[in-house]
Amino acid sequence: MDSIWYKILGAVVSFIVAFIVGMTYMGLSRKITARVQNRKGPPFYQNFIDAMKLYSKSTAIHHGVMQHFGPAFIMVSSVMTLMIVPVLNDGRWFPNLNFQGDLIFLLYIMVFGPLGMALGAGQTGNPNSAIGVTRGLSQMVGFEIPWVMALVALMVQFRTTSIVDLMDVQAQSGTWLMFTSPFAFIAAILAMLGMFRYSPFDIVGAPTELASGPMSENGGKYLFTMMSSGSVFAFAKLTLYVDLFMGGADNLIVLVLKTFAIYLIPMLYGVVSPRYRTEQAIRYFWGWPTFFGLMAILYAVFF
Amino acid sequence: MDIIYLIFLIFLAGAIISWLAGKVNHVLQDILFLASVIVPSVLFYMNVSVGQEVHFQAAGIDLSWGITAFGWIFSLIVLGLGSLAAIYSVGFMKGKERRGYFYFNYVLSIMAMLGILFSRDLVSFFIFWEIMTWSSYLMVIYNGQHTQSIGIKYFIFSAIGAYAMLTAIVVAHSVTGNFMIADLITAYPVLSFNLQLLIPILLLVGFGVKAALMPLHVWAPGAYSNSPMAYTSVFSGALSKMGVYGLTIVMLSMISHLPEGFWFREVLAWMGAITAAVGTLWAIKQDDAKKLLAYSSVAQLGYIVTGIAVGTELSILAGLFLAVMHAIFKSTLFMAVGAIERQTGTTNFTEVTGLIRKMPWTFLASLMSIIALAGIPPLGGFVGKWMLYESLITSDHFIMIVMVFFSSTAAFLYCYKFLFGFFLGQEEREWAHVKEAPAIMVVPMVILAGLSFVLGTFPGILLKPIDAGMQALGFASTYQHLWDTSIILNGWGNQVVLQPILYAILGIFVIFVVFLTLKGYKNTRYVTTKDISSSGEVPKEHENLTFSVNFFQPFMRAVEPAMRRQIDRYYNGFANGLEALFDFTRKIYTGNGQTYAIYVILFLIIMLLIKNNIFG
Amino acid sequence: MEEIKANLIKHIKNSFHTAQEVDFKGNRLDFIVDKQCIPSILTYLKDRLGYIHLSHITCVDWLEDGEFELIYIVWSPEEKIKVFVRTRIDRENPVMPNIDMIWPQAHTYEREFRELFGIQFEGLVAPDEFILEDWDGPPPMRRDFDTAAYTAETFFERPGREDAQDVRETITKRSGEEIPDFAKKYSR
Amino acid sequence: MNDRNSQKIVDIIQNWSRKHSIWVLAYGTGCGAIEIPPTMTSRYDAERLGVRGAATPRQADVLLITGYLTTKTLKRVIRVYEQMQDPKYVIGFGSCTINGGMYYDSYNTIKVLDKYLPVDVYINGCMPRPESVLSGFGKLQELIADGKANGAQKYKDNLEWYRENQKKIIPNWVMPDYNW
Repeated sequence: MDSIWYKILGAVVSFIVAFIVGMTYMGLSRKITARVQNRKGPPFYQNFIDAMKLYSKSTAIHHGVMQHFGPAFIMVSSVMTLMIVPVLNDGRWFPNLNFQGDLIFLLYIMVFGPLGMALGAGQTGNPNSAIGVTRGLSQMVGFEIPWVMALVALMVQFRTTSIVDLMDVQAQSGTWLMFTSPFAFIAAILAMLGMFRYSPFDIVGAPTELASGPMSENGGKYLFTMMSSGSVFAFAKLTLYVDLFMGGADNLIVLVLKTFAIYLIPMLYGVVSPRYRTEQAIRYFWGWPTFFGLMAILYAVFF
Repeated sequence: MDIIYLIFLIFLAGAIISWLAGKVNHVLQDILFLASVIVPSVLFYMNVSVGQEVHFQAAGIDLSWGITAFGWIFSLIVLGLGSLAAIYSVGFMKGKERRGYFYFNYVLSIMAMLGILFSRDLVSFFIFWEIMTWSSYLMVIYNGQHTQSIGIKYFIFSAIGAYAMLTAIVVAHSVTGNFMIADLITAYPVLSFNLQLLIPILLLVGFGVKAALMPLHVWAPGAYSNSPMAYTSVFSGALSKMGVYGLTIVMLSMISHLPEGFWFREVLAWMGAITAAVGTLWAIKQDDAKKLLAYSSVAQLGYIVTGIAVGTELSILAGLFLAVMHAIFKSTLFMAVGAIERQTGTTNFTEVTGLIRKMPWTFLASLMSIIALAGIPPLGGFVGKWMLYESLITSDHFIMIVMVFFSSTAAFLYCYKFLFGFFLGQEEREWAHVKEAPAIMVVPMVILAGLSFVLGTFPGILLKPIDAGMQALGFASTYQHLWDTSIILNGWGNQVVLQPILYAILGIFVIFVVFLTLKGYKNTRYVTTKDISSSGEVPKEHENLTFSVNFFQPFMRAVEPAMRRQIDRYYNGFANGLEALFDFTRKIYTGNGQTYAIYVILFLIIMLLIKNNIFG
Repeated sequence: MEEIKANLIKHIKNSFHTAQEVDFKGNRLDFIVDKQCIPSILTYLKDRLGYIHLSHITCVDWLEDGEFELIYIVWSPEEKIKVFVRTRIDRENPVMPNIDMIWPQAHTYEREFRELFGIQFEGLVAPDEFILEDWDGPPPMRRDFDTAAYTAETFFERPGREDAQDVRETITKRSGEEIPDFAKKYSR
Repeated sequence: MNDRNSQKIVDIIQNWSRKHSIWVLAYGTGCGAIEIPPTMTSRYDAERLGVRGAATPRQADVLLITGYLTTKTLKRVIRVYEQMQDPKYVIGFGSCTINGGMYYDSYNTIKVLDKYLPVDVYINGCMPRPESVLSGFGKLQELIADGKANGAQKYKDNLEWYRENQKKIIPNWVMPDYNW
């Protein structure tokens, strides 16, 4: 079972599952947004059609090697995140690289994507892309603070930096971490709002203002890769949240239900929100979310 | 004659000869210069073993030279980086003025730094320290008149540090009766508490200046950015590490004897963390690459100081690993800036854009170094950052880790600014003629970048000598407890296994690059950066579409309150105050002999009165 | 109102003897002047009489007289009077004094007249092209510019439009209906 | 299964996906642009048909020309069209694009769009209401599904003829190369 082929099989299966689930979630989010706006909305599988169409579209131009590599960088980030995050409890899924990395490694591999995207967008030479990138990176500095605080609180409380250990803690105690360390959960959820880049934090790729920002020169295969990477990344992040705060999942159906419950939070918050400017977004993240993060650390240290 | 004398003799002779040889032949001068750096390095690694010492007497003082296992780590930085930067310098200085001056100071700095590592007594330590300061000062003012004020700033801070160190040496001599470092360390635990505090503080001021620690850092941006870039890579890469070297010895052999939980470590660690945050914020604001990298160096040295000040095994391992990594990637970046400056004549982000197709190798080296600097796996910076965070968590520095993490995330902003500003963005016609730098400059950069790649997966190569050095300073071996060839662990037993991660990253990357390339391979073609979707408008050739002014304006708006205070201003205020004081003093010292006579008489009367009062 | 107007006419007449006033009902008052007077009378109106707002500049092509008429409309917020300063210039050699030093916004109008009517303004510093891009025909707003012919020559025409120049006639022709008498006067 | 049959199946799948995913680059040249918001929002909701706005020509499938085109705008429209990636379609929107509409005798408004760009679908009306816009999209979907929406191919094949017409309007031709 330890052979290289088994590992590759695990990676491929995980990727396909993440792709399908992530794409469906994005389609569902479009549907739900439409229902909130009193529209009929596209079918939930609309994103698959879009992806298929983008794949079949020709891409006759590129602006240079970094634009070409940019989507691959993003893919590295999202697939690596997926590899590190344990999908199911108790090793019921392929282990992938679960035991080879930890939370801090995860924090860093997760920012690999934005940097790759930034490099790809930079080479296109479109000023809109560069503006979008600066906004995206600035916003990232904003939400990383509460996110790191939440993770530090967890790591301190249970004296481990491994995700698998944190899941074991929950399995043994029988309580989810969102109840044993509620402040960390709140801080992490608030940081997640920024991580998913829905409204009000969607100024990075504002379609009319910035012509979709970093993506503005990418179509066809590049956009297809970015889109699939986005859905894989969304699934990986949601799984991480479920693993950390909701006790993981025993089978895929439970996982899907739990992740969707988490996914509804940024989505529904986004539907009813207008858009923040970048500095407003940063100040938002350094306000209450950081306070909750601080509370989480204090809670973890003193209780 | 001992080989150690020979090394220093070659250095000295090489410095002078390569200066004078410029009058004969430039090629000869280059060769002599390279020889005078590389030959002693080779001799050092071939013939000098750890623990080898020579003793001699000068002016009645016992002096002793020899390399310890701990100093050996830093000799890697000094000589390895020194040799590569020397090769680079030959290309960089080609066709420039005052090459002899440059070469002389360069060789002298390398010699002084090696001398510091060799010094086993405080006197030669101080002498080499001063040679290092002087030669680097001469480099700072290399560019002529307008750099005088920057040079003076550097010099004043260095002088403050040197006087502090000299005082410490005198105090130490009064305690131990000789100048040996080993004697001081053995005598330290039995000293009175005040002296226990005084000696490290004085030494730390001296080392803190070179390590650009927070209140003492103001000289660094100016000095780093005004020396010739070929030297700055050594200045920031190796010379600042001498401060770290001293700092580590002081921390480990003196401060560790202070009572447990004493504030000293915490204060120093916090100073490091604040240095990191402030340096990062200022780096984001810069529009000049040299300034940006200079502030970034300040910030990175902040991490190193934090790691060393926290003082657990893992944190010191992290600090020293980061020190070497910083030497590698920061010097590569300074070299890249030097190459760009040489090819384009400017280092301002708002002027230069779109060099990626003109200088691909420089870009590659910069990209690798930037990824290492940002601490993204699988490059070397990640290992250091990871160990630093883990050490902070396992030693209960929770707020500090958030602070450090903030500065490390914010570092992405200036990292991207560096890459975008120079290499990406619109390709302007103004820079169409730019060519890649000559091979003699590119090769050292690429070697260093490749080194940071190798160390990212096999940090054991570097952690082994670091571990040996730490054992020399009294730590237990950390092998297999905190690290293995390509595994890093924290104190709680959690680990990152680097090798499969590297393969996974490379595999995923290659798969998707192949996918992107093969899909529609035949029909894809390259278009210029003028061919962008700009609302249907056709940008004219001379139109500049680059976005580089006020690059991170929204972020700067968000952090504006923190940036309003500039420590420089306090120093300026202090200097103005001093000037007023000196003005006043000048009024007292009129230059008239009679007034002096009155002063002397008054002084004597007062002294007599006091004496009578006290003893009467 | 009438008092103000009379006062205004008196002031203008004193300074500009050749100016003729044409009074209108309401708050409008016209002056007809020579083209050389234009900068001075506008400056006078602006600086002395408080007509600080340049509402509009317009141009009329009097093809039959061989002249262009330029009309400068200024407005005083205190007196609530619109003053139309009118002048006529030769159509063959249309040259006007430039007034963009009095009101900077006149610059835009002048560029527009230069492009669309071919009127040259002395000392107007501006790029040649304003609204029309790559235009090489005669100034298109002149009445002797034959739009229909130019259009027919330059652009394609979709078949089926030739007989649809007058919609009513076409409809009658096609369906046999009569145009009612009352509607005939609107017909072309 | 031989190659031709498999190609046919791929084509059917591709055409189906293209049909149900139409990303529109609305080139709001004239008054017709005001009809786009109601078409996209709650009342008529074009998104249920897979029609969705795209921000840049690189991502768009359909170029929607909403109204009259002056000679100056035509230049930009041609450039935008040429920056779009295959497969791409053009919808002419309103009578101005068909025969000039009320601007039939204007000196700087083109009258027949399909002489300059290959139009796949015209939507009649001045202005067409959102219903007719939707029916235009429906027509385009039918054409795509049948594989008949081949305007881009037509443009590629008759490029010289189109260029000649375009250059007649735009004498100062400074466009970069054709890229798709």
